[in-house]
Amino acid sequence: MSPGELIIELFLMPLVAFVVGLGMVLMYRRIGARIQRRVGPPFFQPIYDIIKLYGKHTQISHGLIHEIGIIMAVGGYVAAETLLPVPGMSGLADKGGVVTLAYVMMIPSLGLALGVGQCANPNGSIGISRALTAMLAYDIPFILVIFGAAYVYGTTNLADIIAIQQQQGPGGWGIVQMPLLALAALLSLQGIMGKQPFEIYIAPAEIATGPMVEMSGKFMGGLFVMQCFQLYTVGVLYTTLFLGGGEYWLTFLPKIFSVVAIPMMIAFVFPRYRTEDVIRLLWKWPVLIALTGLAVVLR
Amino acid sequence: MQRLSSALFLLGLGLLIAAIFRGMEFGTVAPIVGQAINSAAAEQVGAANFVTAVVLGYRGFDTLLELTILFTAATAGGMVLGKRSPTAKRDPDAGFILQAGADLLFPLLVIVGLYIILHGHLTPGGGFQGGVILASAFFVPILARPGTRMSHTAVSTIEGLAGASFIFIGLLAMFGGEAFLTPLMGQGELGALLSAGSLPVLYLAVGLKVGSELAGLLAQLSESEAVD
Amino acid sequence: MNQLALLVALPLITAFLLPVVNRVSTLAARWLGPLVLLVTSAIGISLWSQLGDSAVAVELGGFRPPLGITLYADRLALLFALATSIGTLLLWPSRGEEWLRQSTLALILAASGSGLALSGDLFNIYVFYELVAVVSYGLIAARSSAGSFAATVRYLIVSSFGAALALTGIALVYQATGTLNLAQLSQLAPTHLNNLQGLAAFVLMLIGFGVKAELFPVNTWVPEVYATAPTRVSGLLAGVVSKLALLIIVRLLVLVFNQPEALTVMLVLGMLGVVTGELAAWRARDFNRMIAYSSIGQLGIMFIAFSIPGQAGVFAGLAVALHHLVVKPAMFLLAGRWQGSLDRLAGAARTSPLGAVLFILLALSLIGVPPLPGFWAKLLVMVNLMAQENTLYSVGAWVIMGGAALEANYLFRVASSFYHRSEQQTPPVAHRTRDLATASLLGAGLVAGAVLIMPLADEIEGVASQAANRDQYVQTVNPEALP
Amino acid sequence: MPDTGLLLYGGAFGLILIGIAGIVLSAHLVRIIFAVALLEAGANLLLLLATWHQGAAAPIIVAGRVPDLMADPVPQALVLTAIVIGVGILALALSLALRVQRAYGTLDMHEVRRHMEQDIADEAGIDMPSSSHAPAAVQTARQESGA
Amino acid sequence: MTPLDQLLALSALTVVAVWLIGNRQVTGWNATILYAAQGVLLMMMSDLGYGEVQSIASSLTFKVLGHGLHWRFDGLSWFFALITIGAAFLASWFASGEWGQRYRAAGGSLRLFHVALALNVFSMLVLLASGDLLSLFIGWELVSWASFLIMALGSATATRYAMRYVTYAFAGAMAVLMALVMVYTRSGSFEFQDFRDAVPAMSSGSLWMIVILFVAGFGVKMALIPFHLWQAKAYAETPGPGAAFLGAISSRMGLFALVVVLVQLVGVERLADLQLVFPFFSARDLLSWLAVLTLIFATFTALRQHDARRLLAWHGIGQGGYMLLGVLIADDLGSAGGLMHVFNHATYQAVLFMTVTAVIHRTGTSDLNKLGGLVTRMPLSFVAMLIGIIGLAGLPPMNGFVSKWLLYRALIIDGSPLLFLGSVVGTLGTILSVYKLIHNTFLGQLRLEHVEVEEAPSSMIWPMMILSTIVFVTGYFPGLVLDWVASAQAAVGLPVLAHNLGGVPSHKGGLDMIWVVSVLLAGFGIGALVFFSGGRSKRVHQLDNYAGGHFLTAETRYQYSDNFYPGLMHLIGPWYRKSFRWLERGFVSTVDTLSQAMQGFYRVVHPSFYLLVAVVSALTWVVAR
Repeated sequence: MSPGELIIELFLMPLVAFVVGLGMVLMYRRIGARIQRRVGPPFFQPIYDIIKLYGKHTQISHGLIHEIGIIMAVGGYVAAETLLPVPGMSGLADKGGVVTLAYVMMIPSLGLALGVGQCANPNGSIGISRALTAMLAYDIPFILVIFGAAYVYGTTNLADIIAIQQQQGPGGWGIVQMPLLALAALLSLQGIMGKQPFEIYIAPAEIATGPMVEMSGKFMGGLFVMQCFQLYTVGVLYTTLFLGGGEYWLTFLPKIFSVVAIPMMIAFVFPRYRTEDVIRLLWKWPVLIALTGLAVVLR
Repeated sequence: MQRLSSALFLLGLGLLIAAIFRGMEFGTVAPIVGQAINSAAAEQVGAANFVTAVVLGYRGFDTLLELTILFTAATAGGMVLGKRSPTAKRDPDAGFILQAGADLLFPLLVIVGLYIILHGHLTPGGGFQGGVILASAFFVPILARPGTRMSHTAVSTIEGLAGASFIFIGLLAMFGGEAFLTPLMGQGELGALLSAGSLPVLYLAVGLKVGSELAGLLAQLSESEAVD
Repeated sequence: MNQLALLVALPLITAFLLPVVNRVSTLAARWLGPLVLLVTSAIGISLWSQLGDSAVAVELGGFRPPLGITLYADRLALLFALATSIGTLLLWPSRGEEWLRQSTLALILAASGSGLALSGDLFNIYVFYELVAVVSYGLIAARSSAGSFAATVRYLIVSSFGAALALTGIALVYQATGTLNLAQLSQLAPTHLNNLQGLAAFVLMLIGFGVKAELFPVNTWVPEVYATAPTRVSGLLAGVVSKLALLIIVRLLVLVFNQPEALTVMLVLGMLGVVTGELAAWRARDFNRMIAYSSIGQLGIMFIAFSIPGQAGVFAGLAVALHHLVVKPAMFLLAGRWQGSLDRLAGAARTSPLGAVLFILLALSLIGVPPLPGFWAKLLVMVNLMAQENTLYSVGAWVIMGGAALEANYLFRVASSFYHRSEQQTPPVAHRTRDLATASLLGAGLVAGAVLIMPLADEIEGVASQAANRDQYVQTVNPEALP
Repeated sequence: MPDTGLLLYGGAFGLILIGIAGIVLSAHLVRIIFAVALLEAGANLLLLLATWHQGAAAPIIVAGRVPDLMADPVPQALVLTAIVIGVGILALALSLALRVQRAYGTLDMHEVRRHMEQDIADEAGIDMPSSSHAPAAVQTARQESGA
Repeated sequence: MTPLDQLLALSALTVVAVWLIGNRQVTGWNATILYAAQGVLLMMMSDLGYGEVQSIASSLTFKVLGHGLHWRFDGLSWFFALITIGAAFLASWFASGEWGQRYRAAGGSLRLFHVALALNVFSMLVLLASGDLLSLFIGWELVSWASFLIMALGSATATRYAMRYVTYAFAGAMAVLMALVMVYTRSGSFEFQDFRDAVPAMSSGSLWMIVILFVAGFGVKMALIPFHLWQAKAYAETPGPGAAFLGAISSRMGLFALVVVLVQLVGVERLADLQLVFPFFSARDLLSWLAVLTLIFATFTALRQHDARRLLAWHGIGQGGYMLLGVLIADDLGSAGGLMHVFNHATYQAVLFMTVTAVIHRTGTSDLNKLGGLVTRMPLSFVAMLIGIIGLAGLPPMNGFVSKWLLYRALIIDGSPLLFLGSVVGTLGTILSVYKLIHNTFLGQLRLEHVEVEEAPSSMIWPMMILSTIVFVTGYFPGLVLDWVASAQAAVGLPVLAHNLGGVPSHKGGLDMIWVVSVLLAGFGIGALVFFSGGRSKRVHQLDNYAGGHFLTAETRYQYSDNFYPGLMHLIGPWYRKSFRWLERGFVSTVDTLSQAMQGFYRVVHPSFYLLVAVVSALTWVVAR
């Protein structure tokens, strides 16, 4: 691949991700609406929201770090997207791999944390404390899953992982090869996405306590963008690891949408766990399942 | 508790000693050194009393050291007992009979002591035995008259010079090219008073030293303050 | 070579004459003792330089061995004779009311110590040993405190008890062989003493002479005596006298009782010494008793080292002994002003910075930190212990290691308290210049030993190989074969 | 083996045993000192007996007549030395006992030891050792784990 | 004079020179220059670092007691020496300016401080140069006592913990000596080569013993569990630049020694063959688990600290676990990760300690509950700390990520999920902990008394900036360091990592940091573009924020700092049982009891009684024989 093409891919990949992510946000809100017997937002509502937030007149900044935090949150995901191969574009898959991806995915959290920290709002800090704690909770099963997948496929290169699965057809998909790991991954996705029942750190219901407390205008807009990327990233990652990735966008898109749809469905029928219960839950079942799965895989 | 265990251990020790005792073979080993000395002493040393030959000749070094031990004990004893405070109470003098007896005994004891010392190389006895008698000669008057004091200066001078002369005689031999403590002055006729070379002189030094040492020690003890 | 006897005779005659000289001139009496020791040291050094690899025997009184008493000097004996003279000189009793008597006693100690090292006759050794004992009673009691008298009398009882046992052992030996000359005993031992009686005699002598060598379990006198005696005397006893007693035992082992059983007894007792000494020191709460207990442990290491068979054992043990010979007196010199509770020493570095540094240096060497000489000695012991490929010896190595770890803990607990910046209590007063100078001299010797470790090690190895050479001993003394 | 020899040897060992028993069993200092003397006597006797021979004459030539069987003079000389040493030590021990008595008013060894320990502790400025006085390291460890 | 001789001589000279110059302000600058000169000499040996020369020997050799003593440098030594001298150079620079003035004014002696530092460097170089087991031991002891010296300069707490360190370290040294002697009896010399040759013939029992002894001895310095209790407080309370130096490199000497002994001499394969009771748990597993437990335990202990320096010191202990783990994996990736982590850790640990010291310099405290909001006052320090914590947490784009990535990759290939999990748990714990560090120091509310605080002086900022740059640049171009790591690997006989400037090219999932960092930067650029395309933001005062309608003033302290992770602590709080303290205390009490018993033995009424007992028992033995 020529460098020119690569650079074009690198620009395209985040863009695609953003667009698909918007769709996922829309889906999320629609699902929520259906479950709550509402109509739900119109098709372009997510992009309207973002534009509205960026265009707001009152933009409260608490300092440079506050702004840099948001930039890091968005930028981290932008970079992450280039590591995630999608049909037709593999980007930097061979230069980073799944471990790098997992770590790049932590940068937005750190950025957000920095930004919130600078606001000097204790409620925000409490939210970050919860968010980081939650990260500790969901990353443990998640990392086991990544280990299992990388070990089974013998590579950390996501493009290779896709190729291996596609060679063997649906029978060679990760979800068939290692169903327990796939299940554990699904459970930890719930945490990664910060959806119910693990959404205490966002605490949307009581905005006074949470990372978003000092976020307004384009700050909030940044977080909105970040959410699009986040949904997209977890969906694609899961698909890549367990559902054979995508040969064509036509098969790929349904896969990633259905992946993120599952946690969303769950989200709206569950109440919320407290932080320590989040940890307890995520350290218990997903980890047990993942370990069993690993034992099967490693034999 | 400790006594009980001590007793038990003593019992054990007794049994063990008995066990070792049973394994010993008495009298099977010839006293090789002893026999050799018995046969050679007359020529080598010239003392009729072979024990003296051993004490002053063959093992004269031991004798020097035992003198030193006595000297050391006296010195250390003096240090331990310390000086008597002049106001301390003294025992009263003894009665007339005891005092007269003591005066009477003094010259006799001195003569006997000197005799035993000077004949040490010929007959049983010698510097130690004679020295003890000499010491008692000087000590008896003190017992009779606790008020009198022995002259420490004299005692320490005698003991120092006597000890030094013993070594000096030994060193004399060394300067003559012989080994330290080699008997000097020819052997003389076996059994005569003036025989065995320098041995009688050595014995005299030993006698004086032992006598002064013991007398000094006894005087120290008697002079130290009464406990009660 | 006849001058050998001078090492004993000169200090003795001076000691006898000292009270007389004092009548004439106090000044002369004060300086006579050190002067004579200087002379004897010089004689010793000149003898050492003449000696080379050979050994020399002096027949006292001109009587051929085994009839008379022989003095035997190889480099080992001469080394310890010299160490006694120089040690006494360095630790010359401080001036006090009883200076005359103390000087006399110190001179006698020098004489008897040299004699103990040189003597080649079993009974003569016993007499020297008793002499050393009596001198040390006198020196310990010189403090003239009630505690020192009580400690002395308790020490006296144990020591006399031990001496009587040793005498019993000598009687057993004489009964079995009919001779007291070590060279002749060495010839007769394989046929006459290689039995129950011989071993019993050795055990009695080991335990009897072990009293002074701080052998477990006959070392109960150590803490109380070192706590009550004048510190210089403690330094002499722990540094020099204990090594002399050890030297006798080693001589007996090499020449007469070279049965493996004898070595085993020593090894086990040595290990117990290390364990009890170091553990007890760990909890000691005053300076003197801490170094007293630690000296028990160190002597235990020497016993372990000497229990290694052959020349290796002598070499290893000798290295440890010489090291300790330098370190322990210096420690006791520092104790001069630091005796008493360890808590009082907080901030001592402020008043006595040199003393604190010296203590740290000594402690480092004592626990065996490279490149100080203590490390090489310890390494030698360890290597040779493990080379025995024997469980008991390996246990010995472990015991030494554990002991050193404990020792590091308690010594550095004290050392770091020197630098505590607590303002509540006044630190102890500075050291006497003379104490500090002497200790610095010893410390400098230690550093010099570290720098010159290569020639030093070769030299000590030479000494050890000579000391372990039975044949040389027998041939040099050359006792007449008697019917 | 003549009976005299057995008796003498038995006597020597007996003296040694009695001496040791006296040393370790009695509490009174003077008794202990005399027990030491007894022990030494036993050892001396044993030494004398080492080359003892029934019927041997004293090793002295009287009027030029040499006896057939002379006793070994060496042990006799040795014992002579040993006895004198014993005397010296005995004298020193008694003087020390005198001073101890004067200082502590007792010669009971239990009491003497207690007084001596107290003296040493007083001089060092520490309390009598007891289990509660652990060194600093232990105390620190306790504090920290308690905190 | 070989280059190594020159280096060692100069290092010794530094000690002397610093001593002679004395307690003056200029001492520090002189020391800094001398370290720079040492660095130049080291660079003259850089052939070692690029694998062009196998080793450079010192012409200094001794033969004591028949054992040869010699010194030489190889790739591994060079790598460690580079870090040592670099750390010393920057720490000394840091200490030379205002910090030194303040230290001297407060009654500290700059002479002592710089001598201790120079002594540390010298002894470390000697250790790194060791060419046989005996010189290794000598170097080891030197390092131990030198670091004790610098620790003892600190506060009373530091001295107390330094004391504890001495106890552990000397016990450890004795263990090493024991192991050395055991090796000697089996191989007949202290030479590396003879040891290596003797290993195959050793029984597994004795090899187990030797390995355990070595690990116990060297593990003390690394603060490997259960020998870790001394380190955190001792390092934390050491005078600032000293702490930076110690934190950067001191503990790594333990790693160096372990690498030499376990990897170079015994060989990791032999370790894997050494099996414990279960056939599937080998010595290598045991050590790996020790490493991982150290990592987790120390990291989560750090999480609970509320003093910045202690927090960092505990992390220093934890990061050591990564290094040991990496080396024990012993393939090209893992060992490279472990060794590279030494370098990386040194850089960010130093920068972190320096920023904390700078904060202390300006505010007088490192208590995380008494700081906050300093970012506006000390922005450069903030940047340095930010880069440092990203490195410490092991996130891209800093160098800490690269070494951890290598480690993870190796663990995946090795198929050790639990070790992998353990190391990730460590990383996550670190993220939590370092966020707390930066949040409580630089973010949040600025306290009233800190409103006037100024940026740290330039003598502090410069070293911090240099180090931060290194952290970033070696993250961007890890190949710079991997060159050295590769020759270090070659020096100890490990498989050499194939690498390029950007990282590790591999078909099975490589890493190219140049690309990763570039897209990350580009991503940030895009993020910024998007962000600044929005409406203009209005900068408001810090206190002007939403507090549920509550009116906030500067006097009210509402910084959220204490017990930062209550939810987590609620759950895992009871797991902190202080069991190691109990272990230590139990041990001390045992010794205490025994000691008391022994003193009781020596305080007997009848001393002669023991004489009797001894005679009886010895005679019994004689008779019964």
